[in-house]
Amino acid sequence: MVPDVQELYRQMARMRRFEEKLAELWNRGLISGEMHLGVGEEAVAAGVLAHLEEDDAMALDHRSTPPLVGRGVNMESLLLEMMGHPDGLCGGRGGHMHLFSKERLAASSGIVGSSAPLACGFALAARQLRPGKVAVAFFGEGAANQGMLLESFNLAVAWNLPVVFVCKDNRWAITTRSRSVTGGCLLRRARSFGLRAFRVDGTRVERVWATAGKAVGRARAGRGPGFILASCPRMEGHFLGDPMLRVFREPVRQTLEIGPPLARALLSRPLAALPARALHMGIIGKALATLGVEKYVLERDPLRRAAALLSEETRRRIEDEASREVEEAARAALAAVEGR
Amino acid sequence: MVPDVQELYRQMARMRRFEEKLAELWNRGLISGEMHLGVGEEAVAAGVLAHLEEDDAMALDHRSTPPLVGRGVNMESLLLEMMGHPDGLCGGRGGHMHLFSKERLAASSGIVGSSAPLACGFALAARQLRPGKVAVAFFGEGAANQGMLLESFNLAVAWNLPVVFVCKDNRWAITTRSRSVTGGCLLRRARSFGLRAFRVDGTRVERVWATAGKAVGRARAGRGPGFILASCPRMEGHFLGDPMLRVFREPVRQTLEIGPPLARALLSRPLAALPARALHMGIIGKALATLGVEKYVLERDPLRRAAALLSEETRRRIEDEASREVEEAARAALAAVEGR
Amino acid sequence: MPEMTFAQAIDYALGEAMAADERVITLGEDVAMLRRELLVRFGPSRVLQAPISEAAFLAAGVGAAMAGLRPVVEIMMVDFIAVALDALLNQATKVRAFSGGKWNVPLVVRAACGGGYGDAGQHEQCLWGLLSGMPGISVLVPSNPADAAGLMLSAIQCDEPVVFLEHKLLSDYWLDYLGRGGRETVSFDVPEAGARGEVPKPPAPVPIGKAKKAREGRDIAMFGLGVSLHRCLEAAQELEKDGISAEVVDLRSACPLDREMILSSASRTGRVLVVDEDYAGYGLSGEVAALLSEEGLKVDFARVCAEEVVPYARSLEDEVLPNRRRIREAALRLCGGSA
Amino acid sequence: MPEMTFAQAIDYALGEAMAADERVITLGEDVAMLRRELLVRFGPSRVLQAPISEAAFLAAGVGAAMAGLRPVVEIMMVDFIAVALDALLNQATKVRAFSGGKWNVPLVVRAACGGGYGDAGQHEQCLWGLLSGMPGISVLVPSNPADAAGLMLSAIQCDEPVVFLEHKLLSDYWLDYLGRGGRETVSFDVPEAGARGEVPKPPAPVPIGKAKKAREGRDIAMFGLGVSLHRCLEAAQELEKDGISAEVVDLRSACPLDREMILSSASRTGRVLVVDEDYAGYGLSGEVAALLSEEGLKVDFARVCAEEVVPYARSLEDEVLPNRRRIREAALRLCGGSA
Ligand SMILES: Cc1ncc(C[n+]2csc(CCOP(=O)(O)OP(=O)(O)O)c2C)c(N)n1
Ligand SMILES: Cc1ncc(C[n+]2csc(CCOP(=O)(O)OP(=O)(O)O)c2C)c(N)n1
Ligand SMILES: [Mg+2]
Ligand SMILES: [Mg+2]
Repeated sequence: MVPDVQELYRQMARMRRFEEKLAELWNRGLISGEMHLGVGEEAVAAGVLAHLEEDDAMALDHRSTPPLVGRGVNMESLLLEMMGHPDGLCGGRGGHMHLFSKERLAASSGIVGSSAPLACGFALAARQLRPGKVAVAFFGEGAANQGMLLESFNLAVAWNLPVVFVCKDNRWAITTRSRSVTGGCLLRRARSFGLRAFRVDGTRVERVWATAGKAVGRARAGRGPGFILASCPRMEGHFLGDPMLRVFREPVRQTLEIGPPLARALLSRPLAALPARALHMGIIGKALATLGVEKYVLERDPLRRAAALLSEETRRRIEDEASREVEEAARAALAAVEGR
Repeated sequence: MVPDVQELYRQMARMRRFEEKLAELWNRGLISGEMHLGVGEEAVAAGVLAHLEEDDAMALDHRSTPPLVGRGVNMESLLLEMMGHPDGLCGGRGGHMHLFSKERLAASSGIVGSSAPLACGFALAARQLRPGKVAVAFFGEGAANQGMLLESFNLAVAWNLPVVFVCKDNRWAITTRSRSVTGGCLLRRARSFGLRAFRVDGTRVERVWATAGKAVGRARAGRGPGFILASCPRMEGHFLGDPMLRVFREPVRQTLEIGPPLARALLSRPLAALPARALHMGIIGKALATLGVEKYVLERDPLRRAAALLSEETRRRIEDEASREVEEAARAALAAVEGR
Repeated sequence: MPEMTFAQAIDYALGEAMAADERVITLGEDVAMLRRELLVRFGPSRVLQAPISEAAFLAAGVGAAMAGLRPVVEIMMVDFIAVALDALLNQATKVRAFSGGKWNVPLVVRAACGGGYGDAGQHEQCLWGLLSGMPGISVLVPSNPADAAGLMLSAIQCDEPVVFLEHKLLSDYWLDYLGRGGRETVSFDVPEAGARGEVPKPPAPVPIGKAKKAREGRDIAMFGLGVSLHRCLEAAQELEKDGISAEVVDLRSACPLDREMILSSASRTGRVLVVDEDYAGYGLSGEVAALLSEEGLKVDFARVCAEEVVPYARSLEDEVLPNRRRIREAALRLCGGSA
Repeated sequence: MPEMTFAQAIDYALGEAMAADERVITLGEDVAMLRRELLVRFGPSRVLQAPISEAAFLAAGVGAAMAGLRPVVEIMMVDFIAVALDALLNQATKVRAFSGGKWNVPLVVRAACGGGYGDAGQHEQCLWGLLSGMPGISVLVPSNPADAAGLMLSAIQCDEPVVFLEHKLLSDYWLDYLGRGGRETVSFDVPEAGARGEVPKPPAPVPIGKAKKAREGRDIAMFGLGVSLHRCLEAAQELEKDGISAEVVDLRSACPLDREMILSSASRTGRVLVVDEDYAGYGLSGEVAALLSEEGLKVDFARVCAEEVVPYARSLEDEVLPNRRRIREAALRLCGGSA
């Protein structure tokens, strides 16, 4: 089987355009709270979702808009939800970290790691009520240190559940380099629980598609749960307005904010040996520097990479369609919001 | 280095005699609640404890008497505690699942899996306040599916803590065959988090001693946390009065109790296909049968095995000493209890 | 009506519910042995043996409930909910609210609770106060076999998360497992009327949130549930000799409370004593006080609860858990007399 | 006395405590960035970056405290305590009791709490009621920089487990991280007197369990803490125009409660309004009612709390969290008038 790259790209473009719109609305103050985008994760979402059927279920984390858009949840109702409108997907009561679509058996949660056991439950119900259906959990590499998620790996194997765990490894958990607080390797970790584990470059949608096909296929056939470790970039920081990103985007203003207290701390009494302090300062500097480098690794943009597989004309047509769909949804949603 | 088998046996004999006394007192109704013995785990306790120094710490589970006895906690105060006496180790307020010795930095807990993070905390404090000291966590293979314990594996590696995790694999968690609810293999599981992991026959004290020497030595030297998977028999059921064991000890009476409701259930309406029911019945039968077989695998008794390494005379001398120590403690404790 | 033990009644109701509705399943640690009769009837696909992973399997229960099953998840003892609370606090009880009422979680959490057999306070807690503090949950605490069966049935039929607590002192197999262990050398203060009694066949659902008057009285209203209800009744008998006529109300659920019955008993007697085996602070007894105060009902009020961690020694434990003596003394004080 | 923001005051006190006592450490997720100034001063062995493993690192904090350190463990937001509650419920708060008073746990749990910025109820909870329900714990909720510094100091000096809650609406960096994100296009109802103020230098410990009268009044006593305290003060000003003189008491800790001040304010005014951003049921407001009732103080009582899961939409959220309007209306009703 070969992937339908046009369709995959179409989904990725829809996700990206949609989230760009979210960023715009958020910046205009129309969306409140933390807004975590899945920009950079589109290939993972699209590649996995391509294998889902009706009545398959999804448990999502705090970056849940790409999978929901990809699964066909109405864009206008998503936008209305983000803007807290009563006609939103959840009546304006859930917001962007708590999006629920019962029809699509899709639920998100802002508690890191909770998507994994939720998906186990979805899978258990599938096995009883909808044989041949599967559940997918999306989460980040940082979540892989959360106890309930690790327990879920075991539970899925012990109960042979039709579930696929998809770990989107963007190497960061807020401001923490995940590697610095994670022992061993996640692929081996998953495998050690008895999961069939796959690693894939999550910026290459065609590869995600092929890998997910195997994992979802096994689960659907009742041959056991799977794990996919998909690397991907974190292109927009942890959330919109990420202060660490701001340091790079507005270096002067932000350094003025962060710098002086740090310098004060560096010099305050009682003094640790000054070299030690410089070292500690270095830790922060390094984190910021790494982040800076990451930020500009834009060639890992999954859309750019997928676009390379298409003719320029096709790409543009798809992009235009996606933009139009998003613009229309946004126009309608904004009209509703302003009309209140 | 070679182990001091006499000393190891001495500790094991003290633990065993002590717990036999506990069983006696429990049967007399002088100890209340669940009483989980560590009978069968003595080689693991003794082999590990032989490497502990003053100011090393221990976090224990619900089978905590062998390590406490081995660590030199006063037997009389332990017995008084079990009997709920105000002069007991914890003023009669903790009881057998919650034994605390601040002097010996030893704490037990009845929450499965909680010893692992507690030991991480002990180890953290050791590194700050008592460099070169280590912490040990004891727990069962069933606990290895508990989230906080899995998190602790990672935490220990991430923070390079001087901690050794000791998993006493008796293959059962109450009435559950752990293998039937555990994916993969625990040794690989520990290793996948970056722990240095060792497997050992936990009924052979000299081997436990050798393995623990490596793990504790590494931790003490700051070279990282370790994990020991030590197999051992569960010789006394889950706790004293274990109803599953009773089935084997008093087959007639117990079968009369358990049998009829099961038979009723087997026949009650609406009926699943009868073969299915027989199958389900088989599951229970098999569990009971396995347990029965286990029970009589007494040649795995670690004391018997260690005794084989000693001359009959030495063994007897050690046994006598241990019996005397326990009897004296018991006499004093009983006198105090009766004197109230 | 056949007579059953408290434990039999629960499993009887659960079994009937499972027979009537394929979507009802049960899962938890050791269920293959604890619920062996259900296992034999319904097989391992509906009676699922779980690893010691409460956080995961309770949250999986939430997911299963969202996706169409009606799971009864056993957390062996309610104390262990501490490792799995997220599934209730941030998931189960939030779904209905966050989804704008469009999605719900018909989940039952079943757990053994309570003390009186010498396991100490890491295994003998009640925690219904803590659990009731989450909006969107019901917490049921039956005190006798008929209510146990009826409330289990209602819990399973309820479309929202319900915690069903099974007091170990009423539940013969738990008490035997954890306290007696087959010994003849120990004894427990088991309220007989709670441990055994008639149960309608087929089981009749008991509405959630409806209290029941367990004894009529004029001078004081005592509110209790679970084993405490029986302690109230025992104390009420003694109080009769003191010339005090005590009304006793079985709240039956810690949450929701039966406002109406609480208010009517309180206003009629003018004196309220809440007897609660759970911790005194920030829990059920406070909620009753608030409810009365909010309604402007100015009654004499006292509570007899667990004031501290339940200690191990049986004698100490007996003093920490609400007992006849403490209840009687509190009642006498409220009624202006002295013990 | 220098002026500081609420957040600065906390870290100032923490920094001073760390400087004075090597045993004080802090650990949690992202502390290398959140507490970067402490990291620079004290290095990574005392400011430990943790994986997203709250259950393990909070329990490790318990162990570290038992073994001689005085850890300040950050649970980023108090909502996340649900995955780690065992460390408090069954470990930290049990050690003193179970060890017969021989071992104790000088642990501080620090967490951001509260709403008002549009993250919805999985990130905007207060949970001090739930936490206060465990015997053996203190739960501190400062409402201004001086108290924040003083209470943090006392928390670290305390030999028992303490939860220290930092309200996000008072804490500029949290509000910026989670709510504003550097935008000029959103606004929040930040109580200025809480977000910034004078802090004694060196910081002065504020005793745990001592309330503070924030405003004198005759007709009604309003009890609040954290942001709700400020909402009370705002409402009190409006009530003045209604001819009502409202006393406002800053409880400062949800547990222990300052019995004495509560009783004196209540008995003097005869009317009590508890304003609590936490859930209404089975929590702080009930405990205040019980405390008053137990003392036989028959006052008019009402409460303004969060009655349900905090919804996402800012307009809905504003109605669920206690606001001036709801407080004023409740006060007017209590005082026999109407809004
Ligand atoms: C239990 C819990 N702990 C902490 C948080 C705060 N938090 C939100 S997102 C996040 C980082 C998650 O990292 P990762 O899983 O890698 O996902 P990413 O944000 O990188 O996509 C953290 C720590 C939370 N929401 N829940
Ligand atoms: C969190 C938690 N879940 C469940 C229990 C009940 N329980 C007590 S011991 C036990 C079995 C533990 O098995 P294992 O860790 O293998 O230790 P073993 O008893 O075999 O020594 C269980 C499930 C508990 N005490 N704590
Ligand atoms: Mg990440
Ligand atoms: Mg075991």
